[in-house]
Amino acid sequence: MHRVFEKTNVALTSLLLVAIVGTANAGGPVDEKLIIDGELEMITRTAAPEGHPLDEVISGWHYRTPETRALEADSFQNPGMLGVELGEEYWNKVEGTEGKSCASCHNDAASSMVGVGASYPKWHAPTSRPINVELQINQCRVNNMGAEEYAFDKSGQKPLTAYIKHQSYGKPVKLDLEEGDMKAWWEKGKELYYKRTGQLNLSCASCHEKNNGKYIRADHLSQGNVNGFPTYRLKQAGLISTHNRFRGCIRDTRAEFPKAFSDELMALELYVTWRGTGLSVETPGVRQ
Amino acid sequence: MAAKPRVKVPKKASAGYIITIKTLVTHKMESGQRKDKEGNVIPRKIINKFTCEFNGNVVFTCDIDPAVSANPYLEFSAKVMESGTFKFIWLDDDGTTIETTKDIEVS
Amino acid sequence: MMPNRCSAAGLALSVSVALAVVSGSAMSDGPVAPNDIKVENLEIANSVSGASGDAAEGRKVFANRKQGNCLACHANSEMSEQLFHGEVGPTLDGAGSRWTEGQLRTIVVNAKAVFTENTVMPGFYSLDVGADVRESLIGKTILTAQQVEDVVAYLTTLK
Amino acid sequence: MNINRRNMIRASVKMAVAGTLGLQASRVMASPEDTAKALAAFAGDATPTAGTITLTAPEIAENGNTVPISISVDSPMTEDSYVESVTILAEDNPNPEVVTFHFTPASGVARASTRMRLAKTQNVIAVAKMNDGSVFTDTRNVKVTIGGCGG
Repeated sequence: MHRVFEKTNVALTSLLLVAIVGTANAGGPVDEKLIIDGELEMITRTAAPEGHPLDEVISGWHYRTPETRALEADSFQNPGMLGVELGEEYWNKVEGTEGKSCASCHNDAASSMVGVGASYPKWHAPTSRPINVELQINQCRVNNMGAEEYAFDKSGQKPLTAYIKHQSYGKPVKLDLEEGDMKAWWEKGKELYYKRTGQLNLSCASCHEKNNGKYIRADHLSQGNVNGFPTYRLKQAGLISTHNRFRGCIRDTRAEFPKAFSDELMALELYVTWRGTGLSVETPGVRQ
Repeated sequence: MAAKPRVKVPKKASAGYIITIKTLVTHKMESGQRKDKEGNVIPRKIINKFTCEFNGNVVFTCDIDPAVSANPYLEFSAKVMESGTFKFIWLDDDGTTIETTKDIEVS
Repeated sequence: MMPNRCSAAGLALSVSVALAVVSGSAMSDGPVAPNDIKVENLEIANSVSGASGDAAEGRKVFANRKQGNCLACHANSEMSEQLFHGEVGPTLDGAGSRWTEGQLRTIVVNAKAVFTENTVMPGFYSLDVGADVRESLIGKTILTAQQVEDVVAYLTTLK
Repeated sequence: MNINRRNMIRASVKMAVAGTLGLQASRVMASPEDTAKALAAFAGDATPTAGTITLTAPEIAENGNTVPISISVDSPMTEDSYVESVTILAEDNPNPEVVTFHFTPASGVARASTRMRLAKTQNVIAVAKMNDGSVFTDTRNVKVTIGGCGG
């Protein structure tokens, strides 16, 4: 808007039009850098990997308002950090028949978990499918701790996932598609990304590939990358998991949505994470 | 399990310097205006007061209404003349408090 | 099977409106089912509800986020009292001059018939929808036939 | 008398609004009485004047559940001259009261930030009360966004 008022030579009619339309004028991502606490520079724009439909991969941070961007740039003000700190308590919490916590085997997450958040979903040979950090935690809980699985989005699942991913803060996302059947799952995820669903007949690509950078009402469409998840959403005032967000989007097309951790959503997570290859892990990101 | 309050105070400062203090606590700040699935009003439960003391003297307080966001964030300043301890107290509607302290070395 | 999307009262209203309005687009006995609609030269010539549209009602449907939600994607200067107009689709300023009534009707009913399969614009009176439609919405259209006519009547006023 | 005072306060708030927002001040306030009451409860008999206090709020709040705001008041913050309190009011929320900051000379400067809820696009009003009883105000209009998907 400010830019508009500076251009005094703009014809009055177009000036009025822009004023009426409000924010929906300046499309595209902002040209700024995300430097956490003035120290840690995040990779928020990078060349797309081979086979990617877009030239450049851009973090959702670039599509948010100055105030929301500032919340993420200050690690103290970032309210998602409350979740990360809670996650550290779960990391150290002894549970299950074996009398162990995560820390009992993995010690200090600051060294043992570096890179984990940047490389999941990973191929999991015992179950012959890709698993994400949430499912890896559950594997550990059942097989090594003698504890029960966390139910989707319940108990320590979101904070502990955020805590583990946060140990890769700033590290670029890089998946290994060579292991197992990862490529077949990638293909399946891609198919789902372009599948139009619901009464509104929209796919992920309808908004996040074809129209990213544009406003849908007041909502500035991003590329839909997941490098900041679990992310703090101002709307819910809490951490939101990747699968919760997927389900929310699919629901908004007025479709039935798949179960969390189903084959469909695991394939989609694998594919969408790959689309964000090279972006820094921002967990916990801050979004609208 | 709940996260501990987050408080940011510089560890050291020169006498007479004005420092910035940031605080963030986990709290739903249930406004008393929302309804549950059955249509019943969810009772109000918020942090209604915050106090910051330094060496026993009040520096800054605030009265908080339900319009303050969940996980309340407060940022304010203090002029430090001597070394000592900041004490922070959040008062919940149910009478419980969240408390924490931070030391500062002033030279 | 024709989806029953018009309540008896709504149908009665449509008919009475049809009777009251003597002139206007060709009248029929009631709404045309989505699958029975004929598009010729990008136009749907006749009212899909069998009645004329009400531009004032159409303006409400256009803005309503649970109905047309047209502002989500389209800017519209005529609706300047509403904040935040989307930009996924083109501005609708002058839409009533750029398109005929029959073309506007086709675009609202099923934009794919005008803009190809690739358009992201939903078909507001079409059963050619996406996969896995929410169970409660199967066989239902986003707008009723009369709402389509009302929106079309409103769009024709955007000169 | 009481009514006159409220009218005066309302008029001065509107003037302050007009000062910062120009034409937008003419829009109808949804709960001017409640806001005036809250303001009177805070300011007492004093008439708020524009200036001295600065309210910083986003032009567009990406989500009404979490809107960052800051206030800053020009004051030496000495024992003789300091800001006692600053209250924040949101005139189109269910209740106008948001938060009241209480300062002391030990605050050093009268500055504070928090995050607030806004039910919809509206004016946010900040009012400062000095230790000599004078009262200052500032207003910002914050547009609260509307999401794209109707669901």
